This record gives sequence, structure tokens and C-alpha cells, in this order.
Amino acid sequence: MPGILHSLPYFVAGWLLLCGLYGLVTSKHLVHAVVCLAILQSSTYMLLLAIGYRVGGAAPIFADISTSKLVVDPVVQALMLTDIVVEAVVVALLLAMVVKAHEKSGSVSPNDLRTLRG
Amino acid sequence: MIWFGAGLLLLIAVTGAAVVGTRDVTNQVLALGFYGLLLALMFFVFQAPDVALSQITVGAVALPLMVMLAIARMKFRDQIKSAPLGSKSSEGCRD
Amino acid sequence: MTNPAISPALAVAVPLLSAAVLAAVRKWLTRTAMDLLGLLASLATLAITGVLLYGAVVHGASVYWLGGWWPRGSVAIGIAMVIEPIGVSLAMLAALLTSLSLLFSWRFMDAGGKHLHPLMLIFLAAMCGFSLTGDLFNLFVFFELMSIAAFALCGLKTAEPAPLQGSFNFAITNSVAGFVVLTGIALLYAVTGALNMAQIGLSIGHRHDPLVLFACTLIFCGFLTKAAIVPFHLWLPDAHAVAPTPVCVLFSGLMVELGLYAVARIYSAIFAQSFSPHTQALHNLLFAFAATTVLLAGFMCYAEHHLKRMLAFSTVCHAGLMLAALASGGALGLAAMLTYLVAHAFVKGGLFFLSGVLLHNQRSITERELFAKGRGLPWAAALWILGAVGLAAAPPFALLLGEAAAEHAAELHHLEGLSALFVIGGALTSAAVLRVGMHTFFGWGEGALTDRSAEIGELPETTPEDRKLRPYHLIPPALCMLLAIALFADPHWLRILRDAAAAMASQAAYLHTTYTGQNVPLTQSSWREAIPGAVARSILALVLGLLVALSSVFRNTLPRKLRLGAFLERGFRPLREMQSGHPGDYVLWMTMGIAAFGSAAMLLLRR
Amino acid sequence: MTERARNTLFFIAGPVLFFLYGYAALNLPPWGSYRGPYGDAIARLVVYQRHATDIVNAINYDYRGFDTLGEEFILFTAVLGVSMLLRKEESALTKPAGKLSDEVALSGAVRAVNLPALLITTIFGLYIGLHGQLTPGGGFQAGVILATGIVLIYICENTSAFWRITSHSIVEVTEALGAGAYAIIGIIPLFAGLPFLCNFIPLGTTGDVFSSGTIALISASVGVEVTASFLLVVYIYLQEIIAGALSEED
Repeated sequence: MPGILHSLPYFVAGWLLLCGLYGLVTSKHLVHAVVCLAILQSSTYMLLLAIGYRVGGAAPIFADISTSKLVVDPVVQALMLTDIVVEAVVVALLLAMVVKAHEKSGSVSPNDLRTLRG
Repeated sequence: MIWFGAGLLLLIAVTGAAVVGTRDVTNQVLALGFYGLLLALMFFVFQAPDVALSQITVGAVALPLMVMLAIARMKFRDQIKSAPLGSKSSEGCRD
Repeated sequence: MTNPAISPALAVAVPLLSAAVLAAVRKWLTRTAMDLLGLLASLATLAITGVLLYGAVVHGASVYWLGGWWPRGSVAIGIAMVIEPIGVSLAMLAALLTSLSLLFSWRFMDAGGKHLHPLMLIFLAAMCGFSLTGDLFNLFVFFELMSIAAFALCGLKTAEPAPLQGSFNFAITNSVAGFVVLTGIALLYAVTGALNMAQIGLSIGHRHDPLVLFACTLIFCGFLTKAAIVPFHLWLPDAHAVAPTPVCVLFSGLMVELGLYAVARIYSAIFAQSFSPHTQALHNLLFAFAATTVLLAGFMCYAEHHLKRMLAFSTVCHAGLMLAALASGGALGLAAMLTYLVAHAFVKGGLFFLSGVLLHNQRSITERELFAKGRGLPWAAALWILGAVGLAAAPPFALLLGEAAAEHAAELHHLEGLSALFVIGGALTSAAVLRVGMHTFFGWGEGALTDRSAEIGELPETTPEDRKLRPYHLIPPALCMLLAIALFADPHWLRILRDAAAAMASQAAYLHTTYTGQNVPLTQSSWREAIPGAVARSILALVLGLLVALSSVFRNTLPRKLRLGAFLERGFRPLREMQSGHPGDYVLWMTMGIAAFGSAAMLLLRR
Repeated sequence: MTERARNTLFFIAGPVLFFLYGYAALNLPPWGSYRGPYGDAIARLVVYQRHATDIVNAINYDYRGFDTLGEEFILFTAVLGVSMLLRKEESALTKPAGKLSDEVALSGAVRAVNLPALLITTIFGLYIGLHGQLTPGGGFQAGVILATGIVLIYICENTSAFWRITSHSIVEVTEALGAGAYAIIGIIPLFAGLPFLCNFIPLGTTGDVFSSGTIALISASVGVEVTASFLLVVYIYLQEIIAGALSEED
């Protein structure tokens, strides 16, 4: 692994985290905010995948390779599967809230949602 | 191979920023789908076929589909409200 | 190896299974049948946790490896549940509060209809799993399950836009918190290759570098969001103001506090050794956050006129006090926090039940509209005033024991200002509750002030023709207050909790328990000598609170200079502005909070 | 807070956070050199202990099955939440409505492609689901694919067929059964004195479709649950639109 790449995926993960947060902070459309949350979450996929990767490692499936072969870490992949489900679910629930809010107030801007203040 | 992966990572970083920067939600759905596919490709390249498969099904299909459905439903509501036909719907929802 | 008498996984599986069954058949069941089945499932969970607690107290702590995957050498390959008195008590508290909430909502909540029971049971299962697990990623999973169930429960009343705003802000901030926690977990996994908390602790050992500090920052900030510590607290008042009453009881009584429990558990199991040269600095940092929380939330609490919002800020304030107790250090601080937590859960739960009684009986939740409406409710009045006494941690409430322990611990660890914090927090929150009590139940003064969010009010939770109070409306709050007093009257449980806290605070003991399944008996000295001082201070807090409330109620008969209460009641503009209701603002405050915590940790705790 | 203030504050706090993240990341082991014991320990054990060859699924459905139990109920809860939020209220929606893609009617060619596509999707979904313990796939992915197949029917403009499939409360019951089955599979071994979620079925030959005991069973229950919940979510979103469209046809 060339030295310049040693921390690349970690930086990309940090960058995605930042992008997601920025989108959430500045969002003017609730659906846009929900999509930004999905981007924020993809930062954790990136981080997990990078952590478990091994140079020269095979996929952790012993259907057609010998069990003594070097494989990448299977645990992070299991964690990522859970993570993906959580993401989809959070997005579904948030979108339902947005749809409902739109039905009630006719607006999708976070600025118009602020009935509770102070 | 590793350089291909690194390039892919950078592409993902750029696409992620682009998805956030796309302020029009309908365009954003398309960008999100593309972003999901890129992530799936990356999972595949880095030896995670299981995750890649779920990412294709969830990240590139189910997620954009749900966003699209939500947008469609909101547009549908707007249509009803703006059209004089039919009874008034928005007041009917109270309680 | 002592195995628990019944599988602790049942405390999670039974409510989950009942939730699935109830959800499947809900279309064909009558409301009463749903109530009955939901209550039964929750009581069954209570019984299971009761048996577990008995086992943990009598036979000592034990470990349960799910799926029978015992560790290989020092590598844990499965998920462990750690059965020790503290975690099990929290699970039992969750089951108890859920049972009371379901009893309170007996044919009561018409909003949401038949979704309430399955969601409540899933919420209960998540809280049980959260307090019992010994695995970091499993903790995250139950954190998410708890959050998702909470988001849904919070939006039960979809007939108005305010609940949607409250639950949307709640969902956004807590999801961000969840991902932040997950990032922290991933970083820890990268350096230790483990997910079991004890194994991570073993593997980190004395390692103390920016990575460990940053992972710790992320995990703490994520859980502090759940615990509503300033500046991560903004979601809580919005969520509480809109959630149905029984749900508020669970949120304030336990969910928020579980965030603090997670911080305490993770700190002592994972980071204790790594931070051992910097314990004092870390405690000061946590104390700074706690003090900010208590002051800000205390003043906001007094400035609110929406009953649930007021109680919500009081919860934030008390969460700050609990964090202060934890920051007072060592096993004693831990014991202080847990004592305070349990007692506070009952008092705050009782107060929320009473606000639900008012909403049911008078169809309003704002102080101005409720003025003098509660004159015909002597029992509710008595319980409400008792609750105010409890919030000041005055005798005869068990919060006093927690306060005494915290003050003792602060004295031992030379932490200044903790007693003052307890007096201020107790005085402000009890003053707010007393003020509402005087206005609502006694009709003193000439009408209450109001504020913007109180004017939105809340739709009643019951059908308009039904305003009668029934036994199941008053039994839950009465039972809550009674339990908070009983814990003070019979403090035998303190010895158990004290020793369990000593075992929890000792990383070595936790390691030993996880790997061998055996208990390490540890004992901790008593803090009996600190009780008289705490009594004096809590009575001072109560008197101060009473004076403030009186000066607020009789503001027009007082000379202008003495109108302290009315001045506090108007609130401070910047503080109100902070609570802007905009999700972007909330996420921004979180970002700033994490950046501040992280920078402070890097500067103060570096080698 | 004004928009400007939000932007300014974020441009202070964000970079600080990014700097902290980067500073911490420099202390991580270099990319591609994972050394942790957990993954290796499991990778060596799975084939012998569980007769499964897809390690990731073995972890998900067995070694860390408790996580997946929680995860499945996260899904279940979310569907409950969505159906609660978007439940039909007594609003009089009489305005006829079109389909989701209401501008262009699909041509016959699209329909001709769609039917085989549906067939292939279903077979692919079933294949993926049944071979989860052997090759990449498993109940979760299969569930989403199968549900997508049924959504294809809707895209084929066969709205009423889609309506018939999804509007039954059977879908709801199936979803709850799928979730409940997982908990039951966990509880059964307790009666035999085994720990929660322990395998209680013969393991079979490695490489067989019906090998690896509870892993295949749990995978199937997850598949059922995911299929039903995905369908339910789509149905709930479309409910209003389709109801409008159908009343127009009457």
C-alpha cells in the first residue's frame, strides 16, 4: 500500500460526515435534509469498510476458496449490513413524517415547521 | 487495483458532496441513486459482496424509490388542493 | 459458574414477541383486550427482571453468552449479557414504568389507536436490552431500536403539526447521535478488534492517544445527546411537549437517564484505565457541561408555561445534576448518580402522570388556561405538591440520598460548586412546579403569565365527553410518589446498590465478571455522615423555591424591586432563541458541542 | 438563528471537527492492514462449527444473531410507525388521480419486457434467499428483491393487481409473523436447556441448501419479514394515489 493512501478512506469518511452535517444545517427542504442524513450515514459504511480491509484479502466466503486463505474482516461487513438496514428504516420513518407534515401545514421548509419555539 | 479503489473513493467523496449540494429534490433522488451504485461498486471492489448486494437493493433501489414515493405523494396532495374539483380535503384531516 | 435462573434474553424476547403478536392481531381485538394483553406482557417482563434481580443480588453478578458462544481465550466471539444489580434494576424500572404507563392509558388514549401497545412493548424491550448488554455494538443496536420506537411514539398524535415538528427534530438529532456513536465504535474496533466492552477495555489498557480520545468524544457526545446535556438537549423539550403523557413518563423517567448510564458504563468498562492519569481533568470537563446544563435548563424551566415543556426542562436540569454526580468521581459518584436516577424517575414520572390527569380532566395543558381549574382535585393537588418537594431533593424523598452521596464524593475529590449546583437546580425546578400548583390547584394570585409555545397548547388525549377521573388515572402517580418515598424510608437497598456501583466502577472487576462469569465482591464505605448537610441544603432549596414561586404568584402586590419571580418567569431572550425549533440549528449546536468537547478533551487530557 | 449565522458558525465548528477526525485517523492502523483478532477467530471457526460458508451471514444470523433480532425489530417498528403516521384519515378524497409516472403511458414493449423481468426477479430473489449461508445473499437481500418484483407489477400499470396483492391485512400479519418467528427461534432452545438463539437443528452437509441449522431458518424468517414490510411501506405511500386512481376507473 503506497504511503499516501494510508489514511485516504478515513479522510473520505470524515469528509462525508462533514458534508452530511453541512447539508442538514443548511437544508431548506425537509426531504433534502433526510437525504443528507443518508449521506451522513454512508460515512460510517466507508469507515467500517476501510477498517476491515486487507491488502490481498479475499471475500470472506469459503464456498470456493480454501479456509486457510487470507480474508478481509467479516465482522465489519456484518455490522455494515445492520447499518444499511438502520439507514433505510430511519429514512422511511423520517419521510413519513415529512409527508404528514406537508399534509398538515402544506409546507416542506424547516422554517415553516417552527410552531414550537422558546 | 488499489489505485482504482482510491480513485473510486475520491469519486464517492465528490458525488457525496454533489448530492448534498443538489437543492432540487427530484434531481437529488437521481444523484442519490447514482451515489448508492458507486457505494455498491466500492463494496464489491473491496471484497464485501454481501454488503454490495444489500447496498444495490437498498441504497440504489429502495431508498430512492421511497424518496420518490414521498415526493409523489406530496405532489398529489398539492394537485388536489389546487384543483377546485371534489370536496375540500385539507380541512377534513383535522382530527 | 453461576448461571441466572432464567435466560436474561427473555427480558428482551418476551416483550418483542408480544409486540409482534399484538401487532398481528390488532385489527381483530377490542381496545380492552389490547390493554389487557399489553399490560400482561409488560408485567411478565417485570416478573422476569424481578427474578433476574433476585439472582444478581443473592448470587452475585453473572454473564450470559447468547447462542452459547463462550469466548475463545480472551477473544469474545458472541454477544454477552451482563447480569449485575445495576443494569437489571434499570431494566426492572423500565418494566415497572411501562406497566404503570399502560395502566394509565387504559382505554384512555384515542390518538394512535392500536399502534400504542406494540410500540410501547418494543420500547420496553429496547430499554431492557440496552441496560443488560455487555457488547458495544449491541448497545448501539438497542440504542437505535429505542430511538425508532421513541420517534414513532412521539408522533402518535398526528392531528396537529406540532407533534410532527417535535418528532422530526427528535428523529434528526438522535439519528445523528446514533451515527456519531457508531463512528466512535468503529474507531475503537479498528484499534482493538473487539466489540465486547470488557475485551475492548482490556485491549486498550493504558493506551492514550488522539484516536482513543476522539472515539471517546464521539461515543460520549452521542449518548449525551440522548441524555439531553446542553448543547445536545434541544430536541427534548420539543419531543416532550408533543408526546402523549404515558410516553413522556417513559422518556423523562428512563430513556434520557439511560444515556447517562451508557456513558458511565462505557467510561468505567473501557476508558477508565486509559484516562487514569487524567481522571480529575475529565471530571472537571464533564462537570463544566453539567453545570451549564443545570443553569440553562433551570432558568428555562421556570420560564415555561406549557406544563409538559416545563417538566421537560426540569428533566434536562436533573439530567445535568446526575451528570454532575457522576463527575464527582469514583464509585461513590456512580452510586450517587444511580440513586438519584431511580428516585428521580419515580418523581418525574408521577408529575407527568399528573399533567396527563389535568389534560384529561380540564382539556388543557397551559398554565394560563388551567388557572384555578384544579380546585376540585385534592388528590392531584397533594401529589403535585409532593412532587415539587421531591424535585428539590428534600426529605422524605430518596433523591436526598443521591444528593448526599454526590456531595460526599465531591468533598473527597475536591470538586467545588457541586452543592451550590444542587441547590440552584432543585430550587428553580421545584419553584416552577410549585408556581403551577399554586395557580392551578389553589387559584392564588391573579392569573398566570404565558409564552409563545404555551399558547399552542395541546389537543386532549381522550374523547371530549369523557372527563371523569378514574382510579387508574390516579393510582400510577400515587404509586410513583409512594415508591420514591419508600426508597427513602427503607434504605436497605442502598448497601446493595453501593456495592454494585463499586463493582461497576472497577474495570478489573468488570473484566473478571465478563470472562469468568463470577462475581467480585467489593464494598464501599457509607456516606451516612453527609446526609445531615444534604438535608439542610435541600430544605434551603425548597424554601428558596417556595419564595420564588410566591413572588411570582403574588407579583402584583409586591414592590417592583422584589418581583424576582416575574422577572425569571419572563425568561431570557438568548436562551429562548436557542430553542428555535429549526432542525438545522439543533444539528449545528450538536456539531459545535462535539467540536468543543473534542477540542477540550485533546487539550486537557493529552499525555 | 439567521441563515448567515448558521453558515458562519458551521464554518468554524465543521473544520474543527474535521481536523479532530483527521488527527485521530492518523493514529489508525494504515488502510489495508487490519490485525484484529475477532474477525479471524470467527473466520476460522465458522465452517467447522456451523457448516456455513458465507461467514458474514453466519455472523449476522448466528454469532451476533441478537443484533439481527434487534435490527429486524427496528424494521418492524419503523413499518408500524410509517403506517401510524400515514394512516388513512376520514378525508374525502374524491379528486381522481393518476399514477406515479402520470405523464407518459408505458408502451406495450415495456410491458412485454416487464413480465419476464418479474419472473427473473422472483427466481433470483428465491435463489439468493435460499443460498444465504453458502454464497452472498440471504434473507434480507432476498426480501428486498422479492418485494421489488411485486412493485414491478405496479410499474406494469397493473394497478389493480398490485392493489389486490398488497391491500390485504395478510401482508401485515405475515410481517408480524416473520418478526415474531425470529424471537420464537431464539426462545425454542431455552426449553432444551440451551442458551438463547442456540442452534437446535442438525447442521447437515456443508454446501447443501438445507445445511447450517438455524442460520437458514432465521434467514428465511428475515426474508419473509423484509418482503412484507417493504411491500407495506410502498403500499402505504401509494394508498392515497391508488385509491384516487381506482375510484376514477369505477
